Amino acid sequence: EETIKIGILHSLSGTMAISETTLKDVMLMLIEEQNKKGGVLGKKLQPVVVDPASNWPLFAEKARELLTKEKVAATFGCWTSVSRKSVLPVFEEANGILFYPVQYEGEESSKNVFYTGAAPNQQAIPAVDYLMNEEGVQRWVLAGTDYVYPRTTNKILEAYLKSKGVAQEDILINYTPFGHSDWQTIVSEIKKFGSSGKKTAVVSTINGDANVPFYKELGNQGVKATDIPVVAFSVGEEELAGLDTKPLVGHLAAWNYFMSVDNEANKAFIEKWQAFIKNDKRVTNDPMEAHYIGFNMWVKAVEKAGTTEPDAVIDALIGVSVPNLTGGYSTMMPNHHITKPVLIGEIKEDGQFDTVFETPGLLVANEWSPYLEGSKDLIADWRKPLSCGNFNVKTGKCGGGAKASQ
Amino acid sequence: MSALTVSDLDLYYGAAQALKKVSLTAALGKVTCVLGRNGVGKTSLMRAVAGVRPIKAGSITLNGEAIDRLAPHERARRGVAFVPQGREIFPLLTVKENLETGFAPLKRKDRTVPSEIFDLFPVLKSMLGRRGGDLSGGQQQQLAIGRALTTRPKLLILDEPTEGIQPSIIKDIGRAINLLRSRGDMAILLVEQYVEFAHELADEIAVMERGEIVLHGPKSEISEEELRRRVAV
Amino acid sequence: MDQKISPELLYLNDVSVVFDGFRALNSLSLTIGEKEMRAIIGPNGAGKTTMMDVITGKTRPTVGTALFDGGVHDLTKLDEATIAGLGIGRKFQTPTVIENHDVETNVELALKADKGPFAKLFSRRTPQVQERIDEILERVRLKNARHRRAGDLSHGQKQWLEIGMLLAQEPKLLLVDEPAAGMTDAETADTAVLLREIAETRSVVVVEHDMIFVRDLGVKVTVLHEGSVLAEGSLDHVSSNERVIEVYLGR
Amino acid sequence: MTSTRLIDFKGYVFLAVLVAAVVIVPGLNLLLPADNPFHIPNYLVPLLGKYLTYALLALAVDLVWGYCGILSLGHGAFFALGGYAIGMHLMREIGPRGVYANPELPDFMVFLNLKELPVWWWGFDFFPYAALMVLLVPGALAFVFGWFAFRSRVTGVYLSIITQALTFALLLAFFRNDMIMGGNNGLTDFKDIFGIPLQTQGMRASLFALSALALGLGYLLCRYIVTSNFGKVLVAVRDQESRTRFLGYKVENYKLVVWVISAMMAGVAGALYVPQVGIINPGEFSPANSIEAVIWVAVGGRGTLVGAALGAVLVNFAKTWLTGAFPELWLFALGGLFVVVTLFLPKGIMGLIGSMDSVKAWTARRRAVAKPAE
Amino acid sequence: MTLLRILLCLVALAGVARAAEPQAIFDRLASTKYDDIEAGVGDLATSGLPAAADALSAALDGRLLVAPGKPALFKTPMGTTIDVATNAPAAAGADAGLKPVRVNNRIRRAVATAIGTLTLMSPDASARLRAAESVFRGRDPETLPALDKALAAEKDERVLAAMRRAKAAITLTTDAPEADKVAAVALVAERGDQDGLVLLRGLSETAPEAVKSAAASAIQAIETRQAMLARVQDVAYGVSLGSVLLLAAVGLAITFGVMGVINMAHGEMVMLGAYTTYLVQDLLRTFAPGLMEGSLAIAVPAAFLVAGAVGVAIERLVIRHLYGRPLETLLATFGISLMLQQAVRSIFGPSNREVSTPDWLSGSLDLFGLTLTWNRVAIVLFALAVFFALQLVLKKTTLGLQVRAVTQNRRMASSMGIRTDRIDALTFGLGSGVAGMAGVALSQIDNVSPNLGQGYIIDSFMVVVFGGVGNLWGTLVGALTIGVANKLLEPFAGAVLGKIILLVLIILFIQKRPRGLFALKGRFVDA
Ligand SMILES: Nc1ncnc2c1ncn2[C@@H]1O[C@H](COP(=O)(O)OP(=O)(O)OP(=O)(O)O)[C@@H](O)[C@H]1O
Ligand SMILES: Nc1ncnc2c1ncn2[C@@H]1O[C@H](COP(=O)(O)OP(=O)(O)OP(=O)(O)O)[C@@H](O)[C@H]1O
Ligand SMILES: NC(N)=O
Ligand SMILES: [Mg+2]
Ligand SMILES: [Mg+2]
Repeated sequence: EETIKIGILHSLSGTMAISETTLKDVMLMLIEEQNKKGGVLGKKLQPVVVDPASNWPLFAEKARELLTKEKVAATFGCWTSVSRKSVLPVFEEANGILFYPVQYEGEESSKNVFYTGAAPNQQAIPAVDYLMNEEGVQRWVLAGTDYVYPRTTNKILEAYLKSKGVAQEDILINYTPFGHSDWQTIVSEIKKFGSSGKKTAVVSTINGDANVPFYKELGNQGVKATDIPVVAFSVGEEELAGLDTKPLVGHLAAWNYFMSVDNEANKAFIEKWQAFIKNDKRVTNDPMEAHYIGFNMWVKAVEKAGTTEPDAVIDALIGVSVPNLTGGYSTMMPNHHITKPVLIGEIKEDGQFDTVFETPGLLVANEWSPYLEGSKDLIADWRKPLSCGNFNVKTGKCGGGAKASQ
Repeated sequence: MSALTVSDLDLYYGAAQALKKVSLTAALGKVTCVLGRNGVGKTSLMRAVAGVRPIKAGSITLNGEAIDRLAPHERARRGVAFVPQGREIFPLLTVKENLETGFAPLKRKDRTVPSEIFDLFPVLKSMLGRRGGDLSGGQQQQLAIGRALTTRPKLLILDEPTEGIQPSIIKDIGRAINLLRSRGDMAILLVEQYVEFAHELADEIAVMERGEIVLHGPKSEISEEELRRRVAV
Repeated sequence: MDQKISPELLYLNDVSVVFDGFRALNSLSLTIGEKEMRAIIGPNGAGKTTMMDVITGKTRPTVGTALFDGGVHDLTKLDEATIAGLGIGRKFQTPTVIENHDVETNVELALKADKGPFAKLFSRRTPQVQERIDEILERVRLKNARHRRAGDLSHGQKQWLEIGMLLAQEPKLLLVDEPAAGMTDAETADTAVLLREIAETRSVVVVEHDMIFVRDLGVKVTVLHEGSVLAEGSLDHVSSNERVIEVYLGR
Repeated sequence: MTSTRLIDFKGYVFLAVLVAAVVIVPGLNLLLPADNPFHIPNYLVPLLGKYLTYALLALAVDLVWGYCGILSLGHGAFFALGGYAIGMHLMREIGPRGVYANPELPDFMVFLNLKELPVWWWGFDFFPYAALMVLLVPGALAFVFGWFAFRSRVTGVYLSIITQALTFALLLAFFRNDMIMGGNNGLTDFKDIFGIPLQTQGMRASLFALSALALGLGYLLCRYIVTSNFGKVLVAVRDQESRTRFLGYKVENYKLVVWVISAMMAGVAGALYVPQVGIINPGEFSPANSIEAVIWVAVGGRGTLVGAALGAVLVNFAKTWLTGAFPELWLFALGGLFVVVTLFLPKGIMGLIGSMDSVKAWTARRRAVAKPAE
Repeated sequence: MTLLRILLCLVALAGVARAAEPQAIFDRLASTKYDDIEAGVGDLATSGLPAAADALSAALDGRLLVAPGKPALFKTPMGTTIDVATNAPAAAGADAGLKPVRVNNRIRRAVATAIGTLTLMSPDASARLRAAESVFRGRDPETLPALDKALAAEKDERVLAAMRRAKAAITLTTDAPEADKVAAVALVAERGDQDGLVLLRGLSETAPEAVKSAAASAIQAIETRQAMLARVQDVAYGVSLGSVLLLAAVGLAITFGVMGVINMAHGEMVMLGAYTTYLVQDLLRTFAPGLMEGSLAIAVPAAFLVAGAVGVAIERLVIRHLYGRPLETLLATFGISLMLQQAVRSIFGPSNREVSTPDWLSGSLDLFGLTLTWNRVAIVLFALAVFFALQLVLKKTTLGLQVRAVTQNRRMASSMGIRTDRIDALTFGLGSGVAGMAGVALSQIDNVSPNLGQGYIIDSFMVVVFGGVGNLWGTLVGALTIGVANKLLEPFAGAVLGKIILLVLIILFIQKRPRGLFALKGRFVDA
């Protein structure tokens, strides 16, 4: 019996396994479910799981294996930006399809990648707006892990805050290494910075393992959300599940999905997930939703194209609209990013988020940030005849050889 | 009555045979002295008896009990004490601690360092707090003997105990061995190169050549002359 | 310091070594002339080995001078390899050989030659070298053991190997710490012969506790005690010294 | 004891296998049609090439560890530096084809708002300069580090740990965007070298062949070193460092020479690795990577050269295969392999090849352990 | 849904005309706009309704239920439903269609201030103190009458002082006479802490000169004090970090430092300890929730036993075959480490497990303005206790002597009658067990995940080696030195650069002392 292979490229071991294993499971669930519905184009889907082990070159190797040896029709994978950067040339060379489910720094648009996570404007900027408007925040700590995603996001935020009239001395930027575990100094610095008399908030792009000790330290040093709220972009339900959330009530996160969102689609999704994973305590989170959306988009596009042939599917994906789990529809835009609502939630005692703000409509991703010098003139549009991921509207040229259609 | 009986011992280092059908006895209250040129297998024999080197064939019994299957610490518990060639002091333990390692096979109430050790080797007393590894060669040798005596052995194995020791203390060691022998509760197995010393102390003499015992008997039957001839180059 | 300020080969003056308050050497002064052989005796712990440590650069004296080759070289400022390069060879009290090399290679490594890394990188064993090795192995009676791993030798064999290595170095000054330990009486006598031969062309310092051996050497004897010289002279002379009998020889 | 001939039997077999690989792998890949059962699929060529560069790194580690007793837990640093040197060249080769289409600056610099190329990037557009840097940068770092460490007589675990500290410090430093070395993402999205796209099969085959050649030459160099008199001194240093000094050898100089050579070999390995995997990032500096390299050597057999190379290939092949075939269980398998090798193959895989008695040796040892302590 | 929104907006708009009618207040509270809700909270506080205080605190926990046009109800913690307007139990089913009042941080702050005002007269002195504190933070002039009343009635000195400062804080926001304000500045400055600073720094530009200059000098004084405290605080942080390092490393100081096993699985022993803590808490939660506060006291011995048992098993199965081949222990333990990680991942899943902090370890201790969190203090004490206990075992017991003898010369030790295999197993078990105990402590400040151990292994080796292998004191001093140095560097260089500098310093230091801080000296060292 002929099957269609789907690659799942998420770390099951190493430092990223904490986050990525869940995504592998959610993909298995989605595929199983689709197969129950009869598969796609009358063929069953067959997941091909590999473990790139949180090792970036290994991601490239495994991607190549999936594409050329397993000949998968589409791949769902990666979490960190560096892993995506590592596999990008492979997907472009082999003309594969990658669905990338995590919020990232933008500044990229590839013909072969579909970005179902948030671009900075779909997460960071609305969060800052909320704090400014709702909480009257005037002073900002931008704390992040020292790598590209936080650095970029903070750069965009810095430019944005300044455009809103925030003075340089009211912005404190702080970077820490991956896996940083001793937060005493930084938390006390934050407290000090917050004692200027102006309302202060922390915008956290701290990633991965470092979050748990960071929040534990916040709780212990008594930094309350009512005094100095922390809004995070990489802390979701999954991360909170490993934390005692009592002292953290009121701190915030900005995402495009919360498990607590109240609607039928989400309820069904959660039920299915907990049944699939055989644990009624397991939570759902934003990147899971991103894969849910991405997978459904792919299914729809394949059905529209009538084939899994990459070029046809890539073309067919643009404009595909599927329900998201927050009660609306997300659409794949010509820049290969999707439209998303932005939700701001406060941490509750049970480890869930209480949505305190939601953008009225869906936002389209700015893959090229208007706040950055080099990229403000670029746009991505993969529809013919432009077919370009980095079209410069000033010069009227499509930059970057491999990025342009070949 | 022999405390130690070794019979038909074979011992190998890899493919090389170091002991060939070696048999030997050592009796309580007697000094059994093993002589032989360099590399003939004296040390190998002592190691086999102490248990630090596995044997290929043969048997070793101590007071009638087979000990050749036992680990060295179990032999120590049965009264075997070993003063190895090269001293093997615990370098980072102090002199006192080195001596106290000999407590392991003893009952709690017996766990004291016999004062005769300090009578014999007064230098040890003055250096109790110094680390064993810092001692001079001769001091280490004295410590090694003292350490063995701490275990109150029934069989004392001395592999070239006079090596590197100053003449006056060699004499003391000779006197000590005489004293231990005269108590009659200990068998002493002594490897010596120093013929004069050996002949003076020994009750029984065994001479080795290329892994074999070629001469074995009471001292009275072996003259110092013959001995010298046997171990000459 | 080009000028030889002293005719002596080795010149130790007022050398003290203190370990955590313990004086292992105490204002020791000693000189060894060219082609002189000297026997050094003394109680265990007198400082004989420590003295060799000072001469070979293993231990830095707390105070004192140690000069070599008529005062040209200040041994207290040089490292072990340089001192060895100057021509001071040493046999250790407990035999130390390169366990994982075979007997031949041990001798080869000791041979007098340019010992810089680049010289060694571009050299291999030549027939002349092989000849020299054979010669030495012959002398120390290890020819049959030439391909054995040095670590597998018996204690006495290692002693001989070390002596062989010392010969190979062709040093100006040989420091020999207890060469007879663990040797049979006959071998001990043979060692004495060997050392006397060597002393015809070089200087030798021998430490031993075997009085018969020391007598065989027939040279001037220095008695160390508690880190300094207690007596000096012929063996008969020193062995009649009451203090020497008391602290060392015994009655 | 190592045999003293420059190339012994194992060496001939090893070199023959390499030569065969150079002919067969590109040949079967390029000449046979894809549906031929003997066709070597495209993805395999860079993969095998990668193994060979790891093998070269393993040789470098074995040279210092196996023969001189320097357990380096930081050789990944030299590997990564070699990789960065070539990566910088490849970045410059991209020219105006970057996403921001800046003819002068690589994308990440545009993004960091740089206006001109930092000084330390100068010259990397010129291949011979980059190639020189592949040797010089790791070599110079090794020289400076070794100069101080060996002169101060830092040995054993102390040396191991400071090599680890070195690579860890470099890891953190390269993470920083302020280094202008691409930060956490590193250097990637390479296009071509000498104007030939990296992605063509011909290029891949050439890189593979070049890796095999480098490995062969690296092997011969190591053999030359260890069979020379220099090599004998190294072993003496490894086993009895202090004794060796008393024989008149300036141990620190020996260590320094072999250390620098080894670092340069690692640099070359890194330089060949980068174009084949397509990315170099600070992760290569992570201490775990360096430890892994040591593990390959141990698995293959320390102090055997061929074994080190074999270990690198086998462990990485196992990793490739297991992460695909048993994504959830492969750590058990790999971890188990390491334990089994140490217990049953004390001299690594080469020990097994060297003497088939190792099972006997094992039982003998077990008995020795069970009974008298040895 | 949109219809509902429009409706709600209309209701909210209607409520703008400020009415103290209870229903109008409830309608405001039922709004979706935080502005309205905040106003509603203020109104409720001043409404004089007897249930106001209870209703407000219920709002914080989502127990205050409202709907436009309906009477507001709140649930007591016992579960009975009370009508806010009447403060009497509500009819059954009255809560149908009601929803909890929406709260965010802003509302929480408003509620806290409001409750503060309402509890200023509470009979409980500590409640009044808290109330004064929240009035201080809220600085709402509308609370002034209530505050004045409370001040008049207050007897307790501490509460009185707090209330005076609260009043001063409010005074500074009003247009009170200059002299009053200057006096107020002095009162606020009394606090000497960051809250005081917040207030003084926040004084508006338009404040009279005299007030401004008084504030400026008060700020100056507080800042000087704070700067000094900051250095002390850095050292305290350093000691705390150092103790974490010490705990992580001390087990390794045994398995590696004393036994010479290059134990790459050490981190996994720490991890096992952390997971044991999780399991203990999980079991207690289901079977004996009453003991939760004591969970750590149970976890410490449990972790010791679990990790120790695993250590003994590893030693018996693997390590014992490797004595005399120290380098190969690296390979074997690396393999074991991979397997243990994967085993834990398979059993407990890859994500973090929640380990809760008992109340007695939460929060912080304020020592002359120095903030020391309780769990950090506890870790410092725990680390020292573990250290000295170990020191005692190794130095004062036969076991300790035998361990050292065995590791220095295994064969000779056996000849002396020491049961080397037992000692080996016990020692490795001891080192592993201690690592397990470290895991209990680390579970309080770090992730409990399969990767936990990996985060500490490099630092642990660094500490042991830096301190000098084989010397426990070295490990202690090494850990504290690295910790303090790290924390002194961090404020200047940042966490990343600080760490780089520290690593370079360690490399340089080893050049000076090639055998670590507490080097073994003596002739045997390289004999
Ligand atoms: N560990 C070993 N491995 C291999 N061969 C060994 C080992 N130890 C000793 N031998 C060899 O076994 C033989 C006997 O050695 P042994 O040490 O028993 O001699 P010995 O009589 O004690 O000599 P000596 O008087 O020199 O101490 C020698 O040929 C020696 O080289
Ligand atoms: N590093 C050290 N620390 C403390 N004491 C030491 C150290 N090195 C040597 N000693 C002491 O210095 C003294 C001299 O030792 P040395 O080895 O020089 O004696 P020796 O004359 O060679 O004795 P032997 O005849 O026994 O070999 C001894 O008492 C020894 O314990
Ligand atoms: N893209 C991220 N979160 O690394
Ligand atoms: Mg012997
Ligand atoms: Mg001596």
